[in-house]
Amino acid sequence: MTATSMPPMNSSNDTEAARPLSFRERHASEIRQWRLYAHMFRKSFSSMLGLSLVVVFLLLAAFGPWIVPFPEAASGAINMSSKLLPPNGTYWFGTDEMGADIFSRVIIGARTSLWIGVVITGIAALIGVPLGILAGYRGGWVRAVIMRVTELFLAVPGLALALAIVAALGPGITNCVLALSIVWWPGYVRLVEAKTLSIKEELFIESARSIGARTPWILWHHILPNCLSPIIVKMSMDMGMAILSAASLGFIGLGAQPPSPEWGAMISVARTYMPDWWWYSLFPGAAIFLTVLGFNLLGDGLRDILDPRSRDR
Amino acid sequence: FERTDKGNVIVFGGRQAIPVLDPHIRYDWSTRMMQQAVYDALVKYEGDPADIKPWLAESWETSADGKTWTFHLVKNAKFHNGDPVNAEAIRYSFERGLKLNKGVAWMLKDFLAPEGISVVDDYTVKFDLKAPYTPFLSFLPWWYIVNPAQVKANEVDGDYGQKWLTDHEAGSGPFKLGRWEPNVLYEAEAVSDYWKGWPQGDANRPAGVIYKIIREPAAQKAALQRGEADIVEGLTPDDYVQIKRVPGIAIEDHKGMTTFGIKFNTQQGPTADINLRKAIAYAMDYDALIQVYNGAATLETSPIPDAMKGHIDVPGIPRKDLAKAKEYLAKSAYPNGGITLPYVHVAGLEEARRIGLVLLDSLKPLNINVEIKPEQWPNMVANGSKVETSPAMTSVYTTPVSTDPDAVAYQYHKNSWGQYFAMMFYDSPKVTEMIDKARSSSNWDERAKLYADIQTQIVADQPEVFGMLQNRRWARRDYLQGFQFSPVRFTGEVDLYPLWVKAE
Amino acid sequence: MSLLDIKDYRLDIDTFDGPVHVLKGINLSINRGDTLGIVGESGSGKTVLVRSVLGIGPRNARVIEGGISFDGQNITNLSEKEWAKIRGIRISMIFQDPMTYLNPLFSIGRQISDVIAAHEKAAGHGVSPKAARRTRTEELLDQVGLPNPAMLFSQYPHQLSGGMRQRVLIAMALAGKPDILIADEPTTALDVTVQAQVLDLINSLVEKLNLTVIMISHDIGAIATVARRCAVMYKGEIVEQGLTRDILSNPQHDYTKRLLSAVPDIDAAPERVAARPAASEPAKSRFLLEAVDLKKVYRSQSGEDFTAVNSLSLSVRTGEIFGVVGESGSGKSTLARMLLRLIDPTSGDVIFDGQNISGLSEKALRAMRRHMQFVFQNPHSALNGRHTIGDAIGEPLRLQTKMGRREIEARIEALLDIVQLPRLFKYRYPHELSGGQKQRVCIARAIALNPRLLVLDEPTSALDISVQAQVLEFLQQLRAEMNLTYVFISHNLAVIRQICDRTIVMKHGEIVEQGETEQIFLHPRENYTRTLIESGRKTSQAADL
Amino acid sequence: MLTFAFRKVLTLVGTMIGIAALTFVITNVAPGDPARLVAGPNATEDMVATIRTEYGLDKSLAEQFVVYMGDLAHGDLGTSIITTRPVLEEVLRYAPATLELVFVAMGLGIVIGVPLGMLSAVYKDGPLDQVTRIFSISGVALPAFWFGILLQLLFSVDLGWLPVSGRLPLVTRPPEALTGLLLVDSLLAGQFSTFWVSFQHIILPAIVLSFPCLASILRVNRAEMIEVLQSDYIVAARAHGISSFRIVALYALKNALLPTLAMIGLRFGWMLGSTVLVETVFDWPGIGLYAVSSALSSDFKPVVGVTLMIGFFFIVANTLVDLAYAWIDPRLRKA
Ligand SMILES: Nc1ncnc2c1ncn2[C@@H]1O[C@H](COP(=O)(O)OP(=O)(O)OP(=O)(O)O)[C@@H](O)[C@H]1O
Ligand SMILES: Nc1ncnc2c1ncn2[C@@H]1O[C@H](COP(=O)(O)OP(=O)(O)OP(=O)(O)O)[C@@H](O)[C@H]1O
Ligand SMILES: [Mg+2]
Ligand SMILES: [Mg+2]
Ligand code: NI
Repeated sequence: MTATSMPPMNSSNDTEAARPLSFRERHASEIRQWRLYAHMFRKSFSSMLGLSLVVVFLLLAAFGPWIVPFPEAASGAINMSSKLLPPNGTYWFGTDEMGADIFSRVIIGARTSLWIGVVITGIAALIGVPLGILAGYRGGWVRAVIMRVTELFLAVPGLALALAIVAALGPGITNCVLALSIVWWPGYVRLVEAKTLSIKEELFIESARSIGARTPWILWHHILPNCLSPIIVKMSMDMGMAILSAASLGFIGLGAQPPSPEWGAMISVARTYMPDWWWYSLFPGAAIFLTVLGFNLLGDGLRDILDPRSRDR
Repeated sequence: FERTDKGNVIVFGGRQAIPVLDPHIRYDWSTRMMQQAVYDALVKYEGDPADIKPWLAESWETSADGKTWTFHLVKNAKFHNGDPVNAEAIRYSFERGLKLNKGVAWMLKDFLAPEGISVVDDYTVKFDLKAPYTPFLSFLPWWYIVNPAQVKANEVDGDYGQKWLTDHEAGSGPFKLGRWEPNVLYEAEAVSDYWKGWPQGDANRPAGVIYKIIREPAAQKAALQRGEADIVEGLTPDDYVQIKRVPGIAIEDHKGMTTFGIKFNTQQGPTADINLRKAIAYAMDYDALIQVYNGAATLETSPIPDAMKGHIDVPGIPRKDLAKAKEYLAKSAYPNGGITLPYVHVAGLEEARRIGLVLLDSLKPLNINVEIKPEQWPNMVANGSKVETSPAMTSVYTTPVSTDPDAVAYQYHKNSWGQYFAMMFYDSPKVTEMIDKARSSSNWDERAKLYADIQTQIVADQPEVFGMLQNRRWARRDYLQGFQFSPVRFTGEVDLYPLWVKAE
Repeated sequence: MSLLDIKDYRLDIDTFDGPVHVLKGINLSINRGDTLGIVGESGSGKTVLVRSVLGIGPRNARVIEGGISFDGQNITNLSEKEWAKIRGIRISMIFQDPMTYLNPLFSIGRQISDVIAAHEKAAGHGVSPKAARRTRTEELLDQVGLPNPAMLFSQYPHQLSGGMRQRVLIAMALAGKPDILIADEPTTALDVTVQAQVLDLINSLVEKLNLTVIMISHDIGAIATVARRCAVMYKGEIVEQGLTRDILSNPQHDYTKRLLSAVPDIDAAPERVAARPAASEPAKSRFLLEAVDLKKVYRSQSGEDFTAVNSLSLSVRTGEIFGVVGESGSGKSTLARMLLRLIDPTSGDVIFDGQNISGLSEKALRAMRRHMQFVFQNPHSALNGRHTIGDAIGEPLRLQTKMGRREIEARIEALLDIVQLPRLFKYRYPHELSGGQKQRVCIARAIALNPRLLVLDEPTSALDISVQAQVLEFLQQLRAEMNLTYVFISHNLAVIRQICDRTIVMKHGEIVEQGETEQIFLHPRENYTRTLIESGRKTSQAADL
Repeated sequence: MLTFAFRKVLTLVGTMIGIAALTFVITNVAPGDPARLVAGPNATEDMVATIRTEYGLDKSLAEQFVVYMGDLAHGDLGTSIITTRPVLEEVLRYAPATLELVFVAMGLGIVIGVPLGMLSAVYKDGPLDQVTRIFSISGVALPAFWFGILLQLLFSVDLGWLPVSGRLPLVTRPPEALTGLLLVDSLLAGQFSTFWVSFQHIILPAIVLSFPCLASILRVNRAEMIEVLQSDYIVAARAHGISSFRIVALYALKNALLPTLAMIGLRFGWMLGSTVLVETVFDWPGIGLYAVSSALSSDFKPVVGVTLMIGFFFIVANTLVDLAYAWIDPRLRKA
């Protein structure tokens, strides 16, 4: 059968008019679209790998405390008699310098990381996307002001700025997340502004204006949905990068603090136990790596299917 | 070590930079280690227990009222540029330290004015104190002597040569400065004709010492194992246990004078309640404190460290006793616990963090929650300077700068409020009075008795959880000889002068 | 034996929804010296067919059956290496859009001499020195009628006009002295006047160089000008082939007949569907829309002023179709936008139904919009790809009325009925519709609020000829049903003549001629109008051959 | 050209002022009291006050800001309260080490990223593409600090092939500082052994630093190559018989290089920021390390100074990218 066969232009519609449509029929287009996405996604090994990593990560974040053998390890329980044990049957990833089970801490750490990732990208997108749309759509001095400030932030590498902010506010996970959110939004402004600028020129925007749509309507119904796919892609990638950055600050000693089982902070402590107690830093490091890898592969896969530029049917 | 054509250069691996070398501006362990290498003082601490040895001063005497000290200098001491070390140099150096009012100034400024120092003759100098001050001598090892001629030549806008002395020296010590690469390495080159000679003999004397900054413990360990560094400080307690087994590496493990306490805010908040303080002190798992150090520590038996004169083992100092802890808790305003107390430690101080975990675990049975909060040192000190901002519990390590018990006792004097080590805002008129009395008395027996009472009273008031005295440890290659420990030095600080390499 | 032989050629393209049978048994043979035109519906497989001849077809194409042989050699499945001996040397190609087929980062000369070098290398007798290649390049540029080849050599594509670029592409295609020249819609992207020149150039080259040419075009006129023989493609098949003259005068296949009848005839007097007199409405004024002294000045980035529309006045009667023609860039779209105040005029007034809308507040203007609507030139981009058709048609209702969800749904279905699309379409997305269908959706959206005025800015120029005819017919029908007034903009004079009552002719933002449409066509007063009619007639006549 | 330069300088100055204001305000809301840190453990209140006055910390924030901006106008970045030296002097002392590291890392990133990106675009969806995709995304996902430590352990501690940290062995005297870049200086001075050891020292940190950047260069280059390879002018070039190699390596690459260049410009700034981590792990005496140690001791003038410096380099790098753009793309060349 031929795929793109359309009903002829003058096809009569009286036969179908009466019958209420089933869900499948009404959403045939969406279903096909999603199946197409799924098909393209499945084709790529790396995208699937990314998706599975992310799913595992989300499951761990959701159920972590109930599946680990020593849930109290995450809240600072100590057991000095079993400190720094290598991986074994009881302690799968070994124990740390206070005798806490590293496996439990790494698994429960997924929650902390998820929280970090979601909050940072969430805040960044919440600040950046409206500003970007505003700048792109309004133009003029509004755009000039917003973009100047954005460029200013972009000219200072995020990590350096975040470092300064956390150093000033004092170490801690909240401050760290706050600092990273402050440096994270400009990326969204830039992305969305560029996208808005091009969408703004599209005929359908003028078409919407010609039927009397107000600016907020246009922004919400026309511009935003069309910016969405790059935003989703970026957010997916940023989830990973935010977790990584927070871990970096944790490593410098300015991020999450014990007994919070944050991976970066764990490595920060664990690095002093290299190389003889290799497992201590290996597992949290691997957890960060796999999580960030997962989100990045997922984002990359999403870009392949959502961004028509890199799509070739 | 590194072999050069002049001889062997010993490499010391440390974590802390030396931003300012000026002996009258700064002192911390790394800075003082280098200051001790390039400068001399009138006297010097040596040995364990620490003893005051004559150095630039070969003898001294005190007047009967304890207010006048006269020092007789050695005649052969000379600065690195050849100038003799004379009484004027001594006077100038003390005047400089006092006038700059930084670094070491606090030790003497209450008792000594610049005018009180006088040159008697070329090799005799006299100090007239404002009041009798028995600990006077115990501070002098940290007052290094600079060459006035060199300093004055490099003065800018009457800054007493501060700018220049930041990375230059004008001393008479066994070493002079070699390469000075901030944040990378600092080199001290041995002075071949050091006026006091070399204890290890001229043949063994090293060509110099490089203090290399290695920030990561893993890298330090690696450097030591590869022989790139001959001695390192700051490894983790577990590292010491591990590395001890590596052939060719020896551990220096000595009992120190650095006390650790969890200071309560005794003036405000829940910890103003002595019963709560006692409850916490009895709930603390003291054994775990030792385990944190893998046994390389001893529990405090008094606020005053063991190695200090006048120390007594205070009877009944709290040890873990949950029943007692609960008893005290019942008497407190929080009979059922249910509170969260902050525990602040210096960000990056690994052991303090771990002790926080121990505390957290120990207070669980009392239903008291602990929030572990690292702070940058400046912030912590700033918060701790006022009753209102001082947290309920702060972990504080203190190394007394002298061997006189006053150095510790005075921390509990009301005049110390605002200092980081007085974060508990301890207010006991009785103790304050005894301290004042003890510092002006020159009769040791009388003082000893006073200090015993002071210690007992402080323990009874429980302004802090008395922790442990950690051992001072270094890991070194076994060919490194001449290591001399002295507890009065700071953690990490080593006297570089007697070190030498025994080459195979 | 023929030079190019395509036998039973079947080709599938694999897509997510399964294979698409793009070419279904093509049989075609071309002799040396032939000129073959291929016409056909959009999407019928013309491009895929000719690209297969060069081995540059779509990536996931599969040959199911048959093959192509060139000069006795089977070229259906050649390796890249073997292709190198054929591409550009024996067979070469010129493309539809000269804007995108030149690499923007390399100079014209560099691009052409690279092609020459590649051919010399493929031919096996060493690459000639730079200077020699430059001479040859300049010769080629001269051959395709480009002035000052020496200067052109070091210029970049963006410095050239569309017509010049197309000539450069032709020069490049000729660089290897090919046997066959394939041209895929070489003139579609060009202006009417330039189109004629390029076609003339191809004609003259065919004679001079004895080229064999395959040319694809939508434009029957273009085919008639160039091609001696002609093939008609429809849905992946060649439904008819033979001498162009025969096919045009005596079409056999249904599709061909439809195609030919859809070509609007500029010389045919229209038989119009009479507008119902607007007597039922007590018009406040005889004119529904008036423009007084409209002027629009654009300021370019370099600060120069450009007057797109200059002191233009017009008045549109209730119920009439008012035509606007003019060459590209004459300010038609600008005018249309100002009439609806989608852009603010620099000066002048627009009076709609007796009310001056130039000074209206945003709010009042939005309310006013329900009476006047716009249909855009390009239906592909006038619809938001993320909204379903239902959303798109319902949007004005949601914005301008207080109708409930159910009412809106019902109204959408009614509108779909009106524009003769299946109701099921409301769940579809624009990319799933053909151009003509999308244009109907746009119209449905525009009439959703029962407007009184519809401004149509070249509503058919993006569509196939056959589709165009349908849309035009439908528009006329609709006007009768809904009592609409149209302002109809087009650069296609035949279309204007077919449907407009009165017409203005624009040039450089000003009206050069206005009056009854028939009057203008039969007795144009201005030279400009005459040239416009002439160049329109040229293609239209060729088709009439 | 002159107006271009003028505009650039203007934005540079504007941005620098902005960055200075931004970081100054951010860092000075801190409750910390660096004067106490400097005064030392037992210092009395009046000693702390002496230091506060000396560094102007007793003034109100607004006053401090005015003073700071005034000094900045004279090219004075203030004085580090910890080292008591002018920040500008210190930043200039540490900058070459960082720049050397960043240059080498960026070089690595370009030399590996561009060809690999090109190849994976050509063999899109093939095994090579999948491998480079996972490889490159791993590069972004690797925590630099962790990866650095792993490399140290493997190559320095275990295998002993490369030094653990630092720029030079202890006894090696650095060559006369002409550029501050050891690799260049040692070659200029003809000290090939110094060149070799400093090269050994830079390998590991440069690899760690270059990994994420290599990855993004690769990804961008791949994406752009794919798009360019599908573009009409490439189809045309193929149809005209130009060899595939030439098309890919010359025609398409040049077009794809433009966005890649933009990415390189962006990444340059990012790298300068990441030195904060890498320099900490490898004890690389550059501005990143300087910034970290200053931040950790609440000494904020150096932090502001370093941020300014990085911003400066970043803008300069992007200006160079703009120039390269204009050089490559004739459409941007003004007549
Ligand atoms: N790469 C591809 N993947 C899938 N389908 C394709 C591809 N290229 C073309 N097609 C399909 O093949 C059919 C023929 O396309 P082709 O481009 O040859 O049409 P055409 O006759 O040239 O049309 P037009 O006149 O619009 O240029 C169309 O249905 C099109 O959708
Ligand atoms: N936004 C704008 N800024 C600057 N100049 C413009 C703008 N829009 C149109 N122009 C210029 O105004 C002139 C008239 O443009 P307009 O789109 O009205 O022409 P047109 O007659 O509709 O042409 P076409 O038949 O190609 O659609 C053109 O020269 C165009 O370049
Ligand atoms: Mg086509
Ligand atoms: Mg137009
Ligand atoms: Ni089929």
